[in-house]
Amino acid sequence: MNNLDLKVDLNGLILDNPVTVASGTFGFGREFEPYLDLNEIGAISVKGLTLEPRQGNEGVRIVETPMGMINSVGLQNPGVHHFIEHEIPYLRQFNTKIIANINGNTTQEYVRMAEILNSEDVDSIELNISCPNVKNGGLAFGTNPKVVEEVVKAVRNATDKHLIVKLTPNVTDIKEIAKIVEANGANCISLINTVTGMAIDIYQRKPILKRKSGGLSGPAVKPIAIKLVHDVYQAVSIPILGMGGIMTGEDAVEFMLAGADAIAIGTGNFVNPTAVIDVKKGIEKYLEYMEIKSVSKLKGYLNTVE
Amino acid sequence: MNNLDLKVDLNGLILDNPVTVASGTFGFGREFEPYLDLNEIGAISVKGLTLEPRQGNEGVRIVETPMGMINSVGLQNPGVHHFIEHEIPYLRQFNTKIIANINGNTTQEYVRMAEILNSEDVDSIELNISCPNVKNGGLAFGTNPKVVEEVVKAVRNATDKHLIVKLTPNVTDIKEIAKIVEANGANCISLINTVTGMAIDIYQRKPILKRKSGGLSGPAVKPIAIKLVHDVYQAVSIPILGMGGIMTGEDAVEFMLAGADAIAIGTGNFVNPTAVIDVKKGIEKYLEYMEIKSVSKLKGYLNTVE
Amino acid sequence: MAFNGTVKILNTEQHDHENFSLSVAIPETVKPGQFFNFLATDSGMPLLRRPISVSGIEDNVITFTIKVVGKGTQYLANLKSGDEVALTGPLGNGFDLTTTKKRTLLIGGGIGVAPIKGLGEALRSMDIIVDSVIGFRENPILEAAFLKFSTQLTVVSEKNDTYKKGYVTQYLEQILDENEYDEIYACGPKVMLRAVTDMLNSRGKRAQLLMEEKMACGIGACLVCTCKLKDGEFGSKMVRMCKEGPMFYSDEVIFDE
Amino acid sequence: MAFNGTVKILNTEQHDHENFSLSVAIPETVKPGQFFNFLATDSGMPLLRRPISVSGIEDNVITFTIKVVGKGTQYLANLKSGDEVALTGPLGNGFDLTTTKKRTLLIGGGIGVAPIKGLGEALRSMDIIVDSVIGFRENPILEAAFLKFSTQLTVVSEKNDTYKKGYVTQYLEQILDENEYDEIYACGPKVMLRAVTDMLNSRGKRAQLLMEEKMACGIGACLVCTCKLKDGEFGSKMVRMCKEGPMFYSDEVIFDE
Ligand SMILES: Cc1cc2nc3c(=O)[nH]c(=O)nc-3n(C[C@H](O)[C@H](O)[C@H](O)COP(=O)(O)OP(=O)(O)OC[C@H]3O[C@@H](n4cnc5c(N)ncnc54)[C@H](O)[C@@H]3O)c2cc1C
Ligand SMILES: Cc1cc2nc3c(=O)[nH]c(=O)nc-3n(C[C@H](O)[C@H](O)[C@H](O)COP(=O)(O)OP(=O)(O)OC[C@H]3O[C@@H](n4cnc5c(N)ncnc54)[C@H](O)[C@@H]3O)c2cc1C
Ligand SMILES: Cc1cc2nc3c(=O)[nH]c(=O)nc-3n(C[C@H](O)[C@H](O)[C@H](O)COP(=O)(O)O)c2cc1C
Ligand SMILES: Cc1cc2nc3c(=O)[nH]c(=O)nc-3n(C[C@H](O)[C@H](O)[C@H](O)COP(=O)(O)O)c2cc1C
Ligand code: FES
Ligand code: FES
Repeated sequence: MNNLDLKVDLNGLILDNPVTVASGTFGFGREFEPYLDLNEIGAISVKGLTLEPRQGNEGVRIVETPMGMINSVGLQNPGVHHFIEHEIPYLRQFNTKIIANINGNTTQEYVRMAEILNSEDVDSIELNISCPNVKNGGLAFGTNPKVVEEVVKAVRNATDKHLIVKLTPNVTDIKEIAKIVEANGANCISLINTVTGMAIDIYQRKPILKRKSGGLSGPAVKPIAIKLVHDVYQAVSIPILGMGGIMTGEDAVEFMLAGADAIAIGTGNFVNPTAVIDVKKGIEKYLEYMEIKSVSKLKGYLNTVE
Repeated sequence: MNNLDLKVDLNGLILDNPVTVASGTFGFGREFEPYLDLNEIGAISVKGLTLEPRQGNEGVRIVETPMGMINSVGLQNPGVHHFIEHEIPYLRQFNTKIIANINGNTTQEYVRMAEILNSEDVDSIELNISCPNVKNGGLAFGTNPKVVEEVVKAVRNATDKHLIVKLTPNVTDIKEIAKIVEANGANCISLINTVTGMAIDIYQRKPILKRKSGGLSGPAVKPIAIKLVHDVYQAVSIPILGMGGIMTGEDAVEFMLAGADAIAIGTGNFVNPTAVIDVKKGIEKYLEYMEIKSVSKLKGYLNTVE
Repeated sequence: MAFNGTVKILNTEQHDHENFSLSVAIPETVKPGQFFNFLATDSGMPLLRRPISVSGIEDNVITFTIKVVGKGTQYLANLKSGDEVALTGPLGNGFDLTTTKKRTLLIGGGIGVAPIKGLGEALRSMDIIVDSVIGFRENPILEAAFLKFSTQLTVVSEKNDTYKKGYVTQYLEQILDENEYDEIYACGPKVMLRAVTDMLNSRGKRAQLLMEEKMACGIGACLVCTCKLKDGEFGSKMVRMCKEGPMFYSDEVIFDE
Repeated sequence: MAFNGTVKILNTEQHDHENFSLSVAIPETVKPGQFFNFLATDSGMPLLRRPISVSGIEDNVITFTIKVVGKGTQYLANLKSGDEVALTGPLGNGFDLTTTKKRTLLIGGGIGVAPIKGLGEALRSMDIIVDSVIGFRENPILEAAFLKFSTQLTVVSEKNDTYKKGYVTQYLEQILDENEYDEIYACGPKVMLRAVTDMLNSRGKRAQLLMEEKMACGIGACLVCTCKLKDGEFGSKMVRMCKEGPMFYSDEVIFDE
C-alpha cells in the first residue's frame, strides 16, 4: 500500500500529513533543520508570540519529573513584528503550514495580534487561552467560560484567518469550554496545553521554579490528554488537533482514535529531534498493518457503541 | 538524633507518624501483614466503602501508563456492615489509626454511612467526593462547589467523628472547593484522588477500560499533586493529608514542604510492598540530615517569601 | 509466608530468540502454579512489577521461564547470573496436586507451558503418570523437559511441520477418548483455555486452569486483577486472580467477551 | 552540521568509583567545549537526554568523561565497549581557541576538568604553553592527562592532603601574578566560576567560562537553558546556554542569586 492518503482537512486548513509540532517546542523551525526535512511536517506552530518581545522568566526554567517535564519559559519570544519580518520568510521556504500561536495579557492584546497577522502570510492563528488573564487576577483565560467567550468572539471578529483555539486541561469541564469555542466561530480546537505542576528542591527548601508552578508535559500526561481529546470529540464537531506526550506513531494513532484529526509533537521533539519523521512512519506502518487507506478515517474510529 | 518527633496532629486525629496508606491501595491491611509490621503505619485508609457490597467494574481494570497507572476498580467492596463486623476488629489489633473511606451515589447515602460509622470504632471518616453524583448526571460530587457544600455539611451534621474530605484534582479551582470544605466543618483535607485518564488499544480500536476512562495515579501525577497540595495549603488552615505518586521519603518530604501535615502512599504500595517502612526511614534520614527534630515542622516550610 | 527482597541470579539459559530461563534461590516453600512478582527495572520504568510463574522447583532453587514481549521482560532477559533482582513471592494459590492419584493430562500453549513444566516435574516425582499436549505458534520450548516426564507427549505447532499441525484442542478429543485422567491441568492463552473449557464442559469434566490478567500489586490489595466466577452474591463473583487464583477450575470461570 | 543517531562505544575506562570515560567515533568536526546530548536510557526513563562535554578529540574519536550523579549517568556508566548509544552533536559554540597565541591558563573544578582536558590537549598541539589549576573535593581525576600537556600544573583538593589544600581560587591570584596569560579558560561548579569571574573582573581580565544549566532539547529550541547576559534590549539578555553557549565570556555573564 504505497498510496496511503495522509492529507487531513482541519476545517479549511489542509495539511499534507497529520503530524505537526507544538508551539514552544520547535522554535521557528530553524534549530531542527540540521536533523530533518521541514517539508515533511504537516504544520509548524511557532513559539508563542506576544505583541512586544519578551524576555521570559528568570531562574531555573525546567524540572524533569517522572516521564515528564515542567517548564517555566514564560513566553520568551522576539515579538510578532520580528516574527513577521524574519521568521515567516524563513518558514515559507518549506512546504509546511505556518500556525502563529498568539498570547496576550488582555483580550485587546489578542485582538491586536490577530489584526496584525490577518494580513500576513500565515496559514492559521492559534489562540493560546492558557495565558494568565491580567484582568481576571492572573487565572488563565481558558478556565473561565465567560472570558473564553469574550476572547474567542473578539479574535474571531478581528481576523478571517483559519482560527485554532488551544485549550488548557486545567478545567473542571472541558466540554463546556469546547462548545463555547465552537459556537464563537473557531475553526479548530487544539489540546492539551500543559498541566499545572510544581516541584520542590527539598534540600534548598524552595520551589525549583521561581514562579513556583509551571507546565507539565510529556508522556506522563498522555492519559489525561487522551481523555480530554475524547471529551472534546464528543462535545464539538469542528476538527481537533491533539497533543500531550506523543512520542511514537502508536501514540499519535491513539490520539486520532480518541477523536483528533491531526496531532502535534511537543516534548517528544526534545527527546528525539527526528520525532516528527519517526511518528509519521509509525502512523503509516499502522495504517498499512490495519489496511486503512486514509489517515482521516482514524478520527474517533473506535469499536464501541457510544 | 534518635529522638526525632514523628507525631502529627491532624486536627484531633493524632498519628504516631505521618506515613499513612491511601484508600483502595491497601485493602483492609491483611494483604500486607506478611511484608511489614502494620503497627508502623500512621493510619490506614481502608478500601472505599459503600452502604451495600459492590462487585466493582467489569472488564480490564488497569492500564499501565508512563510512570503511572489508570485504574477502573469501581469501588468493589464488601459494604460498610461487613467492614464493621470483620475488618475493624482485625485492624484494631494494630497500633494504627483507622480511617473509613466512604462513598455514595447520593448525599443521603453518604449521610447514612456517616451515621452508621458514628458509633463504630473508627478514628476518622474520609469522605471521598470524587464519586460520580447520580443526581448531577454522573459528574463527581467534588467538582461542583454547591454539591460539595451540601454533602460536606450533611455528613458533618451526621457524625462527631474526625472528618477528612478527600478532594478530586479534576477541577478548575481547588482553592474554592477547599475553602468550602473547611467552612463546612471538615477537620482535615486529603488530596489528590486520581486524575481522570484514558487509554486506547489501537489494534483492537477500543478503550482499554470498559468505562473508557479511569483514575490515573503514581509518580506521573506527583507534580500535579504537589501543586494542588500547595494551593490548598494557601487556601485553608485545617491540616492536609497529601498524596499522589509518593514512592520515597524524599517525595514525602516534598509534599510536606508543599503544605501537607501527613502523607499517604497509594500506588507505591504496589511497586514496593514495604514502601511505608522505606518512606518512613527516608523521612527520618532527611530530618536527621537537615537537623530538624520534629516532622511537624516541615509543613509548608519553604524558603520563600509568599 | 512470602519472600520480599533482592536475590542473586544463579543461572540463566537462553532457549531461543525470545524465550529464556533464570533461576534464583528462595527460602520459601513454593508450589507449581504459584508466581513471583518481579521488579523489572532499574530506572523506575516500567512502574509496575511483572508477575512470572514458577517453571521449576528444586529444593530452594526456583526457575522461571520467560518470553520477551515488552520492556519489563526485556529487562529480565538482560540480567546475567550474579546480577541482583528484586522479587516478591511465592504468590497465588498454585495448582492443587492432591486431586490426582494415577494419571494426569497437562495442556500447555505458548509460554503457558512454563508453569505446566514445573507441575509435570512435581507430579512425576509423585509417581503420577503424566501425559502432555503442548502447542506453539512456531517452535516448541522446554520440549526436552516435557519428554523427560511425559509418558505420552503430543507437540503441536501452527507453523513448524516437524510437529503435529494446528492447535492443541484439535488433538484433545482423541487424547481424552484414549485415556482416563483423574485430573487435567491447563495453562495458555485465554482462547485456548476457553476452548479447553468448552470441550471439557461438554464431557462433564473440568480442568485446573492457570489464568492470567494484568496485575498491579500481585498480593491481593488493589483489586485490578479479577476473574469472574459463577454464583456468588451478585449472581457472579469477582475474585482476585493473584490471590484466590491464578488457578481456577474450568467449570467455575465465566469467560467474558 | 551535527550528528544524530546511534553509535557503537569503542572504549570505556573507569577512573574511580564515580568517574569514567567512554569513546565513540563521530563523523563530524568537534571543538573543545562542545557537547553531545545522550539518550541515557533504554526504558524511556529518564525522559530527557543528558548533555555531556567532549573531553578528548582525536581525529574522529571523541571521548567523554562523566561523573555518576543520578540515573542517567549511571546508565551511561553501565555501557560497555560494543554497546550502542544514541546521541546528538556536536552542540553548542565551544571554546574560542583563536584568541590565545602564547600562554594560556586553564581552570577546572570537579568534573569540570573534563572539557578543560580536551581543550588543553588541543591547545598544546597548537604549541600554546598551557598552565593548569584544577581543584577537587577529594581525589583528582584525569591528572595524568593534565601532567602531560601542562607546563605548570597546580592540583588542589579540599580533603586529600597529597595535594595543595583548599580551592583553586586561593591559588589563582598568585598564578596570575607570576605569569602573563593571553587567554584564560574555566569550567567547574557555578560558585567557582563566579569566584573566578569576580577575581578577574577586579583585575580587568576575563575568561572563557564553560557553563552548565539543565537542558531539555540541547539544540536551541525549547528555551529552558538560559544564561543571563549584560546589556541587550531588556537591560539584560536571555541567551540559550546550549546554542549561544555553553561558552560565555566572564565579563558578559550575570550570575543570578
Ligand atoms: C500470574 C501470571 C503469571 C505469568 N507467568 C509468566 C511466565 O511464567 N512467563 C512469562 O513469560 N510470562 C508470564 N506472565 C506474563 C508476564 O507477566 C507478562 O508478559 C509481562 O508482565 C509483560 O511485561 P513487559 O513489560 O515485558 O511487556 P509490556 O510492555 O507490559 O506488554 C507487552 C505486551 O504484552 C501484553 N501483556 C502485558 N502483561 C500482560 C499480562 N499480564 N497478560 C497478558 N498480556 C500481557 C501487553 O498488552 C502488550 O501487548 C504471567 C502473568 C501472570 C499474570
Ligand atoms: C553543556 C553541559 C555539559 C556537561 N558535561 C558534562 C561532562 O562532561 N561530564 C559530566 O559528568 N557531566 C556533564 N554535565 C552534567 C550532566 O549533564 C549531568 O550530570 C547529568 O545530566 C545528570 O543526569 P543524571 O540522570 O545522572 O542525574 P539526575 O538524576 O538528573 O540528577 C542528579 C543530580 O544532579 C543534578 N543535575 C542534573 N543535571 C544537572 C545539570 N545539567 N547541571 C547541574 N546539576 C545537574 C540534579 O539536580 C541532581 O541533584 C554537563 C552538563 C551540561 C549542561
Ligand atoms: C518548553 C515548552 C514551551 C511551550 N511553549 C508554549 C507556547 O509558547 N505556546 C503554547 O500554546 N504552548 C506551549 N507549550 C505547550 C505545548 O505546545 C504542548 O501543548 C504541551 O507541551 C503538551 O504536549 P507535549 O506533552 O507533547 O509536550 C510549551 C511546552 C513546552 C514543553
Ligand atoms: C487501585 C486503586 C484504587 C483506589 N481506590 C480508592 C478508593 O476506594 N477510595 C478513594 O478515596 N481513593 C481511591 N484511590 C485513590 C488513592 O487513594 C489515591 O488518592 C491516588 O491513587 C493517588 O495516590 P498515588 O499516586 O500514591 O496512588 C484508588 C487508587 C488506586 C490506584
Ligand atoms: S494484582 Fe492487586 S489484587 Fe491482584
Ligand atoms: S536546552 Fe533547549 S534551548 Fe537549550
